[in-house]
Amino acid sequence: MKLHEYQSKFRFAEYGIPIPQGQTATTANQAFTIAEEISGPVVVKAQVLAGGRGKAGGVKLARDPEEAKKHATAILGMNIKGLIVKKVLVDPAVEIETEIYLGVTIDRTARRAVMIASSAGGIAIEEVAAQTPEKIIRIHIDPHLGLLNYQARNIASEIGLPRNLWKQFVQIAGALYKCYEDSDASMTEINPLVVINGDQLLALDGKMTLDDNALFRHPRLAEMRDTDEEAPAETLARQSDLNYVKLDGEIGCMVNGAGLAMATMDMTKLFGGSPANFLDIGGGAKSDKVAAALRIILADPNVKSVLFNIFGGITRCDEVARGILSALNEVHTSVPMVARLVGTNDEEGRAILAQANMITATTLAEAAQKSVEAARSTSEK
Amino acid sequence: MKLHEYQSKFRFAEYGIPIPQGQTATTANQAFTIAEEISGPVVVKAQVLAGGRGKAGGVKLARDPEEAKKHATAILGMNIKGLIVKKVLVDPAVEIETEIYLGVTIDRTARRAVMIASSAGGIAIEEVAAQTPEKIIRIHIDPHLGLLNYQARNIASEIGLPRNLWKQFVQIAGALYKCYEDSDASMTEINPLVVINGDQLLALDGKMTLDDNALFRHPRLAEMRDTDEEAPAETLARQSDLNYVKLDGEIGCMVNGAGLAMATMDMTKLFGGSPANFLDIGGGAKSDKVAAALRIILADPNVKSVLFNIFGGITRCDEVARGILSALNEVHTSVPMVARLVGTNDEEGRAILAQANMITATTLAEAAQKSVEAARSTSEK
Amino acid sequence: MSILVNKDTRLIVQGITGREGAFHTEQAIAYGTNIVGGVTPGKGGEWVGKIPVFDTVKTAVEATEANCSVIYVPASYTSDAILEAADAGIPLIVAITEGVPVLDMIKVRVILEQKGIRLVGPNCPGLLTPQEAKVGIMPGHIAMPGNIGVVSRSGTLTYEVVYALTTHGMGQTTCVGIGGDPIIGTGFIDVLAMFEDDPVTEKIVMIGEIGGTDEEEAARFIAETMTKPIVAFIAGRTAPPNKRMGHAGAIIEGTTGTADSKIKALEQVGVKVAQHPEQIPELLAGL
Amino acid sequence: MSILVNKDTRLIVQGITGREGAFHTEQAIAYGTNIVGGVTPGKGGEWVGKIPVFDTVKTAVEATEANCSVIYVPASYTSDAILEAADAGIPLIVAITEGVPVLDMIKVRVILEQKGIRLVGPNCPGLLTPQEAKVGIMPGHIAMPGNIGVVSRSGTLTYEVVYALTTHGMGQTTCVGIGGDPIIGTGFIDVLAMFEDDPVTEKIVMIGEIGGTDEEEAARFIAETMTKPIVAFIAGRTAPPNKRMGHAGAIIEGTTGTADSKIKALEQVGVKVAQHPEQIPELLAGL
Repeated sequence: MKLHEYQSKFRFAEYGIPIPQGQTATTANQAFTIAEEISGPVVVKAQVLAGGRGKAGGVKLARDPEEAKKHATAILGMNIKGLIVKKVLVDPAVEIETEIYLGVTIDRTARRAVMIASSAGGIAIEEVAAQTPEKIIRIHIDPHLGLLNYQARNIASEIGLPRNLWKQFVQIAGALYKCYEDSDASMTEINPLVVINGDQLLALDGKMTLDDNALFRHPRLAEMRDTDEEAPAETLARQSDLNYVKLDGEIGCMVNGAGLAMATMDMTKLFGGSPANFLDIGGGAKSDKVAAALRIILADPNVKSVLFNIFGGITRCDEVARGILSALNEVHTSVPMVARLVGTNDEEGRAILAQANMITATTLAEAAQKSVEAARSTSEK
Repeated sequence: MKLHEYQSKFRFAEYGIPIPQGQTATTANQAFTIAEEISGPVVVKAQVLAGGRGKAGGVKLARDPEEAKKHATAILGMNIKGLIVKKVLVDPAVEIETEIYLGVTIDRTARRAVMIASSAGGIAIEEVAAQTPEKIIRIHIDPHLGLLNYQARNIASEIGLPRNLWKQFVQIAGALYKCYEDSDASMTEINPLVVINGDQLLALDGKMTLDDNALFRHPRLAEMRDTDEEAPAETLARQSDLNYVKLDGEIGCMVNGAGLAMATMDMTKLFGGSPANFLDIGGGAKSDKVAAALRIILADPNVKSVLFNIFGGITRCDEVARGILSALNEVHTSVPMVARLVGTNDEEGRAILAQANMITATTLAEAAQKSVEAARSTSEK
Repeated sequence: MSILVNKDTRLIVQGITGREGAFHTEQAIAYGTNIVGGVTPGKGGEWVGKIPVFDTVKTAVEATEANCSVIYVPASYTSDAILEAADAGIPLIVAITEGVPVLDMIKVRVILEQKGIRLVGPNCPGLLTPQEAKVGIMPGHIAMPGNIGVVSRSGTLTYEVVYALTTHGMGQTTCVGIGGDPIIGTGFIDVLAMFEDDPVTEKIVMIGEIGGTDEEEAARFIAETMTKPIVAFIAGRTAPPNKRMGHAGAIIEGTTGTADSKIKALEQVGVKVAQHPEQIPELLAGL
Repeated sequence: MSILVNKDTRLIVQGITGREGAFHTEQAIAYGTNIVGGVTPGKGGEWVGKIPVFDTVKTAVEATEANCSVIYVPASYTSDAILEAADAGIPLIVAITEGVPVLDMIKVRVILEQKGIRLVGPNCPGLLTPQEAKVGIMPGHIAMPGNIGVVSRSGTLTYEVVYALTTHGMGQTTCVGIGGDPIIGTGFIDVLAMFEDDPVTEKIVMIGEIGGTDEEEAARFIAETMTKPIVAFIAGRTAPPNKRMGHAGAIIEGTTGTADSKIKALEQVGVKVAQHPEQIPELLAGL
């Protein structure tokens, strides 16, 4: 789960990291009022969970409240990579002297958290990594000790930070790691961390991604989820405890197991089609869950055929079949469907599906092939 | 530094450990009011940093406020092992079904914290260790993980705690360790942890000893120090950054270094005397500190002679000599003094002391012997 | 022969009285696995069928001399359960539970490494040595004894592959599901090394997926160390970047973790990479 | 020959610009110790006399190839300083600082053990190999080269003993102050084993005090392993229980840590225990 810039920065501030004293607005008039209070130039920033908002025109400098209002009017409602901007952050503008990158993420290979820093802040760290990898400093963090002060000093030294800023930097780096750990984050970054007035550090922009598996112990963070920013189908899927990711192909896939779901998606491609989604119903799904999954698939207008691939273990094929039927009783559709059920109670499952008008297959390859053909015939209609 | 029972228990409560809902009183009338509010039998408990207050009559059951007042009157002002009771804790009385011991301390050999538990609660753990060592369970705690739930369950299982109490016990044991760690304690114990109403655990009595070296990061705990409970000389010494412990012999000792101070004490004994104190002036002491130290020694009426043993390294013998003279200018005394100064600036030191009427010695043995003789002649006067 | 588990495995089940634990215990017993005890705090002294339940792993190990534990407790209790098993001296711990927080696993791994204890999982289907031991949730009937070693980050995809092998008469030494999380106990390299050392295993199937760089590291290890032939399959060629594909570990971050990178790395060191799971038996037969 | 430090020791001083650090650096240089650098964060590039100052231990080690560090930073920064030296690859760290919280040291020790790094102290006078290296605050002039190894939990009491030895013409291989805290890096046993292995050391003086059970454990080790003759002294026979005698570690808790218990344990394994420090040369001469 991703946090907005303002959510991340407000959380940073709880850990003592200095941030600009801005506020969020959902209307242009609010933006005007905030800019008035700040009394000075402000930056109006789209709060949207997509990269590249700057290039899309989602970040604008305003010299006065009137201009802030004008920019907010333009930005609110803007569509950035498919997401509608519903909120802006109005921050006091500052004169930036230096831009630093500072982030924490997991190094899967080293199996530790790693603090990443660079004197080349203000641009995506991936770009720095590609263009000037020597400018990236990485320090692994002992999970039992946290970031130690000397480690932060080593970073400050290696990115060439002026010595008068070290104390602040050590405090900010320590706070950032603590915030990361306390939040069970998988990524958190300040980019840029800027130097202003010659001797002050300020976290100008912030990002956090949280470990979904750990949200159970962070109810306050879990509440920050912005469902406006999810595809509605993904919200629906999450509520039914389904793993669903919308893609832009035409073959709806319903599979038990994440690896098998990916393999199934891949096979539609292999046989000339393209998957409309990733959907894992998990292990031991009951019929109501299966029905919810099918409703989500069929709600996607791009879907031209549906492929059920169930390898029954804990999951019972008859339960899956019942769920499919129950959804079909509700949603009337002419989309052709291909079912491949193998394993626990597969015969019962197939018997149940015999009531529906469904293409069947024995192997996964056969099923994938038939779903591609079915999608093609739908498109041609 | 030791905390009082009420200080320890109130701190336990901050960590979610259930304690009796009592309050402290410094007057008998206050005790009456608290007992009235509790409305039911209460226990009036002397708050004093000495063991054995029960046997000394410092803990009394009262059936009603009137009786609570009577007991408080008796207990307040009571002298328990040299300490005057200035405060009582008035706790609601409970019917105790089982008494458990639960504590955390440092196992120096294992170099870890250890949780100690016993089904034989309510008596000093040292007694249990001596009489029924098999009733003591010890679990070492990984400093980086803290007490894990399974470890608390292992303890619950091994002390034979009924299963319906395990959840509470796991929570209390975890909280006790957390409280220990967060406070930089060297010892913390609940004794007894009692079962009441068949299904509730309650911390009836509590103790904490804090690591003096870590008080700098616990200002709130450092403020809890009860100087009423220290020998006034020890308070004075602490304020001058001196390590002083009052003993009951007749030879006052002033030494630089803790080990050497102990060795010096031991030698007075070896030659037939007995030390009046442990006093380490530390490394590099200036004359004002030395003067403060001598004032403290001379304030003890038991002191019949004083032995200065200074092995100059960082400590300069001339500084020590100047401090001694400055104190003697202030406090007029007829107590004989033996000085042995070796090392940095020892000749200058001896020259300064030549102004005072002082016995000198070259070796430590000679110094100790002379101080014993001097004390004897003072006593005979 | 086999790796990790066999007839001599003395298994305990942590979370044996839970829904999952009870169901899979029954299945494992039916398969012939030597389950010697179960653990559920507060239920010591009870029985699940013929299996005694203990309050703690410590008491279970004392009573049963268990040498392996399988964990079915909820995600929020899993790290405690793993450390409990480790502390009680269990040398092989298999954690089935899905949804364990990553930072928990980072901490747990450090401790297990210090103690030299092997963890498989979490978020894995477990281990299956056909006709000897079923430790976890892999369906037993799809497997048969033989000389193919199978190692996989996935669950049902593994079953699909094992089923295809069995259908083609290719039996397995041991099937190892290492799990789909970003931080797991046992990785490809560990299992490949064990298969290399197992005299019965002749060929190896390795099933990877997008996310992380474990497959790339395995490729380096294969080039340096492995002599037995390997067929691989990598799931997720059609997965988009920065989206988690079910498994917490299956996510393409920036430019790392793509299926293409993994396939390329494996092919470069001589591993045959299948286009789809059902192609694996055919490729194995050609080696 | 000697143990731990000698002419080849390349020493850095953490906290070199502080009052204590600067003073003892001067003393150590005057003694002939090979100090190659100092560390004070924020003062990199400055000089203390002829010694270059670095911002971090890492940069200091890179520039100087230091193999030993002595720490004079305040107590609240000491654990960070120790871990910084360890992380920078310094194999021998000597922490002079007094007053380090016990729980800090418990955590630090675990890490040092994992890395196999030796710590002496904290709250110790350091190491002195006469006419070769002075790492810490022991006065150099009281010592002279010879074949007695000295190990002690104390500071000035050690000087007293070394002074007595020198006065009696008994030189020392190395004098080791292990420190007076409850949790220290290097204990009696470690140092005894080093003296046993050092070909030049012929006899050993061991100075203990009340608190803990290190002397008792040393006695067991002596019985099992040591062949060289040992004279001991234990301070604190007249110390009362439950009172801290200056050193955080010098406290008799309950019935453990008494001088009598330590003296008895040592005498039982054949160690001569002196009645007072000045008796030590005489006892050594008799061995």
